[in-house]
Amino acid sequence: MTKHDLNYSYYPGCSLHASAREYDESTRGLFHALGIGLVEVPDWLCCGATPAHNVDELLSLSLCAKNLALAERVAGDLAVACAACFSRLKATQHHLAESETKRRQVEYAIDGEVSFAKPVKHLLEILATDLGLDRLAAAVRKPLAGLRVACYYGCLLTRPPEVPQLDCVEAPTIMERVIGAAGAATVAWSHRLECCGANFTLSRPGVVLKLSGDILASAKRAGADCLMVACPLCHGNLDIRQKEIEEATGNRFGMPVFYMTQLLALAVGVAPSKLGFDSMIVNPLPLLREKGLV
Amino acid sequence: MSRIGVFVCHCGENISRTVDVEKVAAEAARLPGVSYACDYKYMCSDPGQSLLKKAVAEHGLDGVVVAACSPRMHEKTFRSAAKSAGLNPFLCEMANIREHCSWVHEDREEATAKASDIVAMMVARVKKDKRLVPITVPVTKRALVIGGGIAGIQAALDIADAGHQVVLVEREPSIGGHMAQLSETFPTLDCSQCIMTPRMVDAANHPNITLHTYSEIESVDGYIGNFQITVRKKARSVIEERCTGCGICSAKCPQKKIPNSFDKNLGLRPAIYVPFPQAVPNTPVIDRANCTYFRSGKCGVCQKVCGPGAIDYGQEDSLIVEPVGAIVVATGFELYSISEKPKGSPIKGYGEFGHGTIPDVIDGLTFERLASASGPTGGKILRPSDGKEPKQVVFVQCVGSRAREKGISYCSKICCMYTAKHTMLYRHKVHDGQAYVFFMDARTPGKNYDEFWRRAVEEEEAVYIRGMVSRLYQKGDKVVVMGSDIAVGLQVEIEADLVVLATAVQPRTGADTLAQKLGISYDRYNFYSEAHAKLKPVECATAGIYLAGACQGPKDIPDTVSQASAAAAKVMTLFAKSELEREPIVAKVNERTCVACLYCRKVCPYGAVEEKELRDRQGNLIRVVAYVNPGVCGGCGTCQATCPSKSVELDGYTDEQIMAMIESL
Amino acid sequence: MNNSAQTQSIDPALYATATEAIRAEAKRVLEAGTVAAVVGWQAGRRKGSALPAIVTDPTKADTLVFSPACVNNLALYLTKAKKEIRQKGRLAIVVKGCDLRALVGLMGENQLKREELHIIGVVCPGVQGRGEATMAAKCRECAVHTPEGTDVTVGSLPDLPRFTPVESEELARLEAMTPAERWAFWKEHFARCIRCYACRQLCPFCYCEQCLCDRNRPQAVETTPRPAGNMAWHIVRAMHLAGRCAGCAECERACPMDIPLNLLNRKMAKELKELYGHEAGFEVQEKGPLAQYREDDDQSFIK
Amino acid sequence: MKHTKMQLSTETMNLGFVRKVEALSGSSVRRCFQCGKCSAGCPMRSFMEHPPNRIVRLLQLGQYERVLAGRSIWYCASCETCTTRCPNKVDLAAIMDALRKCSWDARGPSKESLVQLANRLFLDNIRTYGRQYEMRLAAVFNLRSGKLLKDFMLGPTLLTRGKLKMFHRKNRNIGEIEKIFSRIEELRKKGEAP
Amino acid sequence: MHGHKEKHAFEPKIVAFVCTWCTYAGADLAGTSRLQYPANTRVVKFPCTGRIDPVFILRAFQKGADGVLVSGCHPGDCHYMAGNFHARRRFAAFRQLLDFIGVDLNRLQFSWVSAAEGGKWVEVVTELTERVRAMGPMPEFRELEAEECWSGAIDTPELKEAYETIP
Repeated sequence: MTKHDLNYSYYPGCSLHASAREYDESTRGLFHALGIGLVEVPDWLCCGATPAHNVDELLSLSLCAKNLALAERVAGDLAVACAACFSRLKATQHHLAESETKRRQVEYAIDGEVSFAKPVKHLLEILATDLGLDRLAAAVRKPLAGLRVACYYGCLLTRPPEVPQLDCVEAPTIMERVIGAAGAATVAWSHRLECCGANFTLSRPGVVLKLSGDILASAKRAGADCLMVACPLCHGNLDIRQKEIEEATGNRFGMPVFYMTQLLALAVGVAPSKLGFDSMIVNPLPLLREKGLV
Repeated sequence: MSRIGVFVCHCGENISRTVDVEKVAAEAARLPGVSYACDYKYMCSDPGQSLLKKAVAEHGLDGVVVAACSPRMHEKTFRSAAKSAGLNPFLCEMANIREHCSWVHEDREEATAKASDIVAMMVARVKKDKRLVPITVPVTKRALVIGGGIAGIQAALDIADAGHQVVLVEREPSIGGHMAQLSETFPTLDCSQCIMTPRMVDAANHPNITLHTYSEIESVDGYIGNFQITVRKKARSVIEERCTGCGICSAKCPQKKIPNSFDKNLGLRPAIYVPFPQAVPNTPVIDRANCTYFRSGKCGVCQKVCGPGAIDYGQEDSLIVEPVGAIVVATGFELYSISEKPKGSPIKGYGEFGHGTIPDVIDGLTFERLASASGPTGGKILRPSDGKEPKQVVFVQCVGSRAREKGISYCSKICCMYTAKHTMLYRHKVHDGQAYVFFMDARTPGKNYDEFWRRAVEEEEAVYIRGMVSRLYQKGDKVVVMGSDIAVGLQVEIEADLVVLATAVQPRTGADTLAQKLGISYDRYNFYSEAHAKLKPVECATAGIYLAGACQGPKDIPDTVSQASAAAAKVMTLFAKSELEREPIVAKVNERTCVACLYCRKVCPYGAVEEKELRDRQGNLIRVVAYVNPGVCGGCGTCQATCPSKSVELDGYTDEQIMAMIESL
Repeated sequence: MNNSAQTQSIDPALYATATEAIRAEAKRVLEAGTVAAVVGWQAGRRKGSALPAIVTDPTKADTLVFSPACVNNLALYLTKAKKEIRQKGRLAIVVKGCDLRALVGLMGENQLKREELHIIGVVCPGVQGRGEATMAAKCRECAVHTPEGTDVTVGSLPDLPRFTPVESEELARLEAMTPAERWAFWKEHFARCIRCYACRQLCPFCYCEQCLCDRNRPQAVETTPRPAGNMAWHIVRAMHLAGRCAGCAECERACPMDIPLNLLNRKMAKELKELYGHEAGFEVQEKGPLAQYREDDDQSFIK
Repeated sequence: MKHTKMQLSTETMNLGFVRKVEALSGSSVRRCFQCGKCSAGCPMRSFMEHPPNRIVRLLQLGQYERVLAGRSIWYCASCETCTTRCPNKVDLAAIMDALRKCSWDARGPSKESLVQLANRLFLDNIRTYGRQYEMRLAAVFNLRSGKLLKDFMLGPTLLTRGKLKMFHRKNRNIGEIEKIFSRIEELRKKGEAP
Repeated sequence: MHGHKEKHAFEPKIVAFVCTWCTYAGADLAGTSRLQYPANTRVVKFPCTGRIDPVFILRAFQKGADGVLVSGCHPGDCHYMAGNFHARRRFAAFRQLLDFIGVDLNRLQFSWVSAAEGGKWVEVVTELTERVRAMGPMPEFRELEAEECWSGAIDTPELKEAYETIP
């Protein structure tokens, strides 16, 4: 592992082992290609996501604190792929640093100390800051020229202001900068930060159809070829439910939804077959062929 | 033959877009008497003004017309340019071809024709213009301040500190005004009396201040720099010079059950009294209407107990004449009362709040007296009906104010803040009490004001409810408040122990009468009118009279003090010169033709016209004519329009000038 | 109703009694030295005529008369325009009710002081109009037969029949016309005006040193007797008299061109009474209706 | 209850509840001056009967029954838009969390059962497996909610794309998970945690 | 507002006598607000409506005005306190006189326009202009100007012809 100058411990989160396996695969492929070391935290646990903090903050904090403790066993800053996991882990660090009472309760629950030592980083941050856009651009073999990408942040990547501190909370550009380094064109559009309704995907899918439908329509209006996301929950709604949305709203989108690692990996020369394009519901291959990318 | 110069301005494109300025200049050049005409991009710019000056010199112009914007905009500019070119400034006129032409018309042909007409009119006028020189008037460096509240005291102290004599006239027996009645002040919660009483004492002790308390303005004569004020000193029945303020008279007075209006009638006082312990001067007054001696001729206890022999039952009102050069009006405000509205108040009344019949419905000033440590309850919040401590207090904002249909459209400005303060004071004094405030908006635009209000809500836990109160009624020993919370969209009902109404701030009763004496204008609510809302906020239209404080409009203490100091500064500016210069737009009498019918005097709003006797060298009276005092004349010209023989003429607007304009049409 | 009002129908003895009383009073005040002169009427050379007279000698008091021919408003002789008379000293003046209204008006205008005058009022049943026998139009509607507030009043009032108010009728007729018809009416009348200024000369209120209409810088009113200037002159004059004219109608009497000038004055007086409740010449008023105002004056005509 | 008038007094305003919410959320409730920005940006506003600002307003007046009775709190997506944009630093998302917890603990007077069910299953899943298994979660949810055919067509598609795993391996830290759950319950029993 | 502008056969001449403090300023405000109104009005500025002599109105009609507007401060707003009150009485009387002489009062408008009422200025001027336009030129005073006493009316064809040739 010491052969790389950048090494990270890796918290993929539940989805990346299931519905978002292409995110996991492409992340590994990309990092390998860029020469960044990535070691998965052994036996990590679910972060609790929204349902946990929705009704039981202490449980939510405890689960994340436990994961942070587990991550201590692997060297390197903690790389997180899922926006929801990232948000929870960062929020836990934030809240526990602020509240002595909560920290004591959590320490009792996990029967150990809360670790603040390990910086929690989203993949975007690693690519944009730790690696740097120059190095990323230099690694590009197949520029994504001609591809008009709508970068979708969703709600959890930047909010609330003091927690993730990934980028400007209301007008972030990190995704645009990163994919721009790979030669893609990005479109300006209105719904970059709107919520997709992930929390209701199981219980109230009607909500999802409305919220995600608005997002897709906005991207379409802005002239995007595809959406790019950094969160498996968003992906789940925008890609998996896209047909449903089309049926419910009567609009035709046909908008491939890529994980940002898929597009970057493609640009740095990872073989398309390793990027899980086949597991996407909206088939991206016609678009990629049209743009001469596969 | 005149030599007139015409300068047509493009005003960038503001004029030239719709008016063919070259054509206007060309047509002007053809007018008789015009010896120079040109057009220029920006006449008001430095090069534009230089152009004018150069033309005056080169062409020997004896009159100038600048066809540009409104004279209200740049007349001063061009007149001073003309002056520096050696031309009498009153020989420079402006033709308004922007506001009155290019901006209001779109058809180029029509607009150009109109612009040419306007220029022709002004050329005709300027030919009849006379050389005028500014008028000088001597200034008496002594000021009158009417009203001894914080505004009057501040203005008086500022002027006196600058080394000028000040006459301070107060209607009540003591100076101090409303500020002396307040408990604490927002947004600092410092004690009002602690900051007020030292100022009162300063004013009384200042060597340059003459204090007339229990006095009113009887009449005002004269004009800026030269007023003659007659002050009526009401009979105090106490000789001020002898009184030592020992207070034994009040202590021994057998008549002790008179409601004290200073305490909003919550407390009682004797018939010979000082309104409050820190009164300045500390000289009592006999309230003759309630004094046993004056009512029945028997008693006389105060006279018997008074060591220095200061009691004088036979004292009469006296009239004092004070010559002053400037007047500061600071008569302040009073609160609208739902039981008895002030005379002249336009408010229609609040039957839904019980018209003042519910004893535990009070106004803000009454609450101040309840909260004041020196008040009738010693600072305890006790309700009027049964003296119990109220546990649920409801404050209602905008009673009378901001209710056009009720009679007043303006915002009383201070209520939001004092109500927030009241909720805090209440919380500090009744820890288990709950304050509720019904409001429409919280208007807190002052330094640290919004923070103060938020503190009342967030830290002192006042419950603010957005929505107005529909009705108040008595139910047992409670007052039921029927309101609504418009954020929730539900009706709200509170059974209150005490209700405090933030009633409208109104000018003092009699403000209109005083204004008529002073010759200053006032609005339909009787607030005094400033000369210009933005640029002359403390001046009256009547020269030499300035406004300070709430008599001009609702104001809080910082604003009042600022305005008072501003008014004082205006007075000092006036006093900085021993003579006063003013625009010579005044009426003059042609003594040759005047037959002294004095119609001019009858219509003059300034009282500027006097009779003048014309005598021969031996001093024999030849005849009487009218004379216009140029220092007093306001320049309206009503005299001239009224004069049958046109023997009085308003300089700057003579018949010749006007007729020339009409004839040029 | 008596449409052909005749002055002869009034008992001549009434005039004789009044004449005697005037003479006696004039003599008394002149002899006592209370006044320097008495302004009154004397008989004209032609029978049945009369003209103004100024008597300074008590022995000449007997020349004074009162008859239906005493039409002149003597108030005229007390205005500043007639300085030489005023210079004689304290004056007595004989006035009919209508003349007295002019005197009162002049007092309000600072031209006369009541204490400087000895007013001999004469009760007047009416004086001649055009043609010796006809009663003047103003007298047919007279409401001031008996002057009030004089120092002494002489004569007595007979029972008078109700006369036809020809002037009011004419006013009503004009008011009922359309503006165009009225314009035609006045245009025709004013066109005749020769600008002799007899109207101005006889008016007690035209006492200005210089008439506005004689000024030429600026010339507000054209002076040549052309229709435009004539119209302007009569409008300006009517406006200047509004609220002041007491209705002696001397202007109309003096007009050689028979222009019904008093109609204008009557009209203005009527309007000012309606608008502001003002009637000229009944009491000494410091301010006439156009020199004062009320804040709630009618402004229905203002947008 | 919904449209009846509010009788306000120190008795009817449950300020204790307000303080509890403030403690749980770490955010002031009184700070809110009802500017409405939270409701303006809330993506879920159209699904709620009380918009977010009114939730706070009712809280300020101590009207907790009215707050908990509605389904609004369960329709909050936790997107944090309100918290992010609040000009007054009212952490409304946290207040919503706190309110849901209060409702959850009280076995809620809330009308919204489906969201609660999903949450409950989600947490059960964690407790049992340590991680989330979407297939299982969906299947059980459909079974429990009685919507057997919900997303019926989606399942096979996802399966063929390898997005749903039929089988999963047990987490080696499963013991730790159970310990966390039980120690939290223990804390609460002792009253040392909310 | 913009674009097509109707051309009229008759454009009346309107003279406006206004006070400087209120109506003149109100007209300025109409300008700064870029409100549009007919270009027929010529403004003569006075310090106060109290200064406006009825003679000026007369003169304006004589000089060919088809309509006259007199406008000043609202009652109570006079810069000189009472000038407009005096003017109000003066013009109340004067308009009765003009009416009696036979002038159609529709040609003479009085108004109060404050410095804040740019819109009202436009309204008043537009209304008067349109009304007078509909009435046509004002012949009365203009005819008088041309008439001579001794001719009464120009009724012989020769005179008429000779008159027509006068430029």
